[in-house]
Amino acid sequence: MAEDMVHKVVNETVAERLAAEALIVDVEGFEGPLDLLLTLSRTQKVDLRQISILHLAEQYLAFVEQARSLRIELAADYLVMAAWLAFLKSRLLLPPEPSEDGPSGEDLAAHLAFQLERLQAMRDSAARLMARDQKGRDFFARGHTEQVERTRSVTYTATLMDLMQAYARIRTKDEFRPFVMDRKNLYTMEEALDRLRSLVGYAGEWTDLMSYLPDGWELDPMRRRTATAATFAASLELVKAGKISIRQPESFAPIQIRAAEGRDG
Amino acid sequence: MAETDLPEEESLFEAPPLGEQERMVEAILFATSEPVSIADLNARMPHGADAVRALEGLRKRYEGRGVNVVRIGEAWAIRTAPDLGFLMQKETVETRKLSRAAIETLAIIAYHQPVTRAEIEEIRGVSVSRGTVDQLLEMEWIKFGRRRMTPGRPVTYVVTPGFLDHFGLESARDLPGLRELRAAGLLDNRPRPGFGPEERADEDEGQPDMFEAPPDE
Amino acid sequence: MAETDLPEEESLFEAPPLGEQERMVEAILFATSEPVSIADLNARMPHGADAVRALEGLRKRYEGRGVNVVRIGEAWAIRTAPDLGFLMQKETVETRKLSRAAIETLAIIAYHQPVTRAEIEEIRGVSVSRGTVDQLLEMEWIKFGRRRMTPGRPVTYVVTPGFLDHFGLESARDLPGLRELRAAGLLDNRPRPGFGPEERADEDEGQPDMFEAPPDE
Repeated sequence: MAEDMVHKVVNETVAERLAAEALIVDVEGFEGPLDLLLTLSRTQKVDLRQISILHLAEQYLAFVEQARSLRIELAADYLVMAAWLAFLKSRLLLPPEPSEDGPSGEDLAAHLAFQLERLQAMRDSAARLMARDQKGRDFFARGHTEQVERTRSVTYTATLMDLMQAYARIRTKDEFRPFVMDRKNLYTMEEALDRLRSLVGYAGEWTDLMSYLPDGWELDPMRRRTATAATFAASLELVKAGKISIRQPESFAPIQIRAAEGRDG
Repeated sequence: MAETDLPEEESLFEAPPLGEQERMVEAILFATSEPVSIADLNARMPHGADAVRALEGLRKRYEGRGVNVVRIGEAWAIRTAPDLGFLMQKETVETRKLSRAAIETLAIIAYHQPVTRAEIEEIRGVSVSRGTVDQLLEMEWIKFGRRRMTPGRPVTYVVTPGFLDHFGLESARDLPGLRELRAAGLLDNRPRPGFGPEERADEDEGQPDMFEAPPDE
Repeated sequence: MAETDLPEEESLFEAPPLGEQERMVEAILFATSEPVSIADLNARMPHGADAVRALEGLRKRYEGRGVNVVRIGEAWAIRTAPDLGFLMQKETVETRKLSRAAIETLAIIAYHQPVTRAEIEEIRGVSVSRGTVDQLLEMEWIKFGRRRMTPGRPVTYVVTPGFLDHFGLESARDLPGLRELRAAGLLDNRPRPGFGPEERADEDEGQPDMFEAPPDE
């Protein structure tokens, strides 16, 4: 890949041109510092596993220096890599300080070598992949495809967006929600009527309407509410039919009922 | 390659063997959308090849097979054997949008799986009809999961690989979370408190016993 | 779909003879240009048919012919023999030239999948432009994989069946040189010395900017 890079002659003087030729100047041709390092490493003419990282760091730093002297602007990441390589170089050259922790220069160098080898391996793999037989170029799919006849069967479908919107809708309280009775906790007027009819005949004296609530329903607030409402409505129904009398001594006092006088109840 | 117009027998280049010519005709007829004329075949094959003979061999080879080499006007093509036309009929099906109840139920199962019917009803706030669940089961988008180890041992529902496939998901965990839904403007309110999927594994109307919990996957 | 576990001979409907099943698979594969999954084949064939066995016979039958029966992931298709590509200039469609960045990114995804964008950038040593990934997604050669179970839950990329089809691969395991690369440790996710795999993005001791994890998507 480095081969098809443009070698740009930047300067006029012979000395500078010679210097420029020693390096591949066109930074534009590189895909980042790692790519540049990989290209520089080829000048060592050894297997990537044998490469001298110290030497490579020096080559890179020399390149950056040269680029500076030629007033070529380098992107920030090239400079960051230069700083890091300068640090690596010092670690490789100086004996490690006993107090210093962190990875050794050798560890860092080995990792850089690994990165270079891995990048090269991916480049090679990409080339091998693209060299494979490819559909539409080397082998071909069926040119004539048959229309499949329409038969009426229905399949249901939905998109991911439908799914997410549905979920969002459910989890959003202010959404309209169809009104549905909570059947388990609902005491209907019909039920209350049945119950009252069968009990009220025994009620010769005024008795609290609340005593006619079905067993257990007075415990849970929600159930007590629905049972009270249903029983009250049923009692009004029975008053209307003339079966019972109803009274409330004062506001918010208990409501009382009893069987209507002179009636068979 | 075929730079000369010399007749076959005088050709400097030997024609490929007949078997090879058959392969060539086979590939051309397969890959070309329109029927191909003899002249076209000859023009595309190497010099000295004889499309008529190769076609004859190929036609014999495909006799009685699932596809046949057929003549269409002045040209040739490979077509499905007429007796197998019925295989080409099943495919197109009318697609309809899932009902709102079904899509909501499906969404809850996808986000909360494994989830019992009672939990689905709690989250939706309405009861879930048997038909809705059956439809999703029939579409093979949901299936029965393990039974919940709670009183009544209610069955749970989970989504299937078919569901993931349809929605292009690698796993149900890849569904956007509530935070992402909210970021996308699909969700405004905070989730209702106390909605841990495990917290309310109790009341259920008791699933029919015929549904055995399948082994874990 | 073979929904029953009954042995074939106990089925109420007798499955067609294997030769007949081969014809059916042949017809279906010829009729479509896209790969057809085993499940689809079984769904379209009569009850009791066994597409896998039929395919095996059919594949042998087409060995060395002008067209071949090939496996693409979990699906099957008929494709022309690669050595006959020269006959097909007419059919060749000019494919968009992929950039070097796109080709490298594709190779990295294929060999390292599932792989996050940060990992691709770490391997290439440069940031991956949105356009490169978009182009590969649009070509349907890559798609989103599972999210990584690491902080931020980044999405991963994997290659698609369309990728396998285009490059004539049965599965991603058949990528050229995959085994050697793995043996050489070049597919390992080796953290930088002194950097745990997770905390890489925040520590900064001489860490070049280009390796910084990109914002999540």
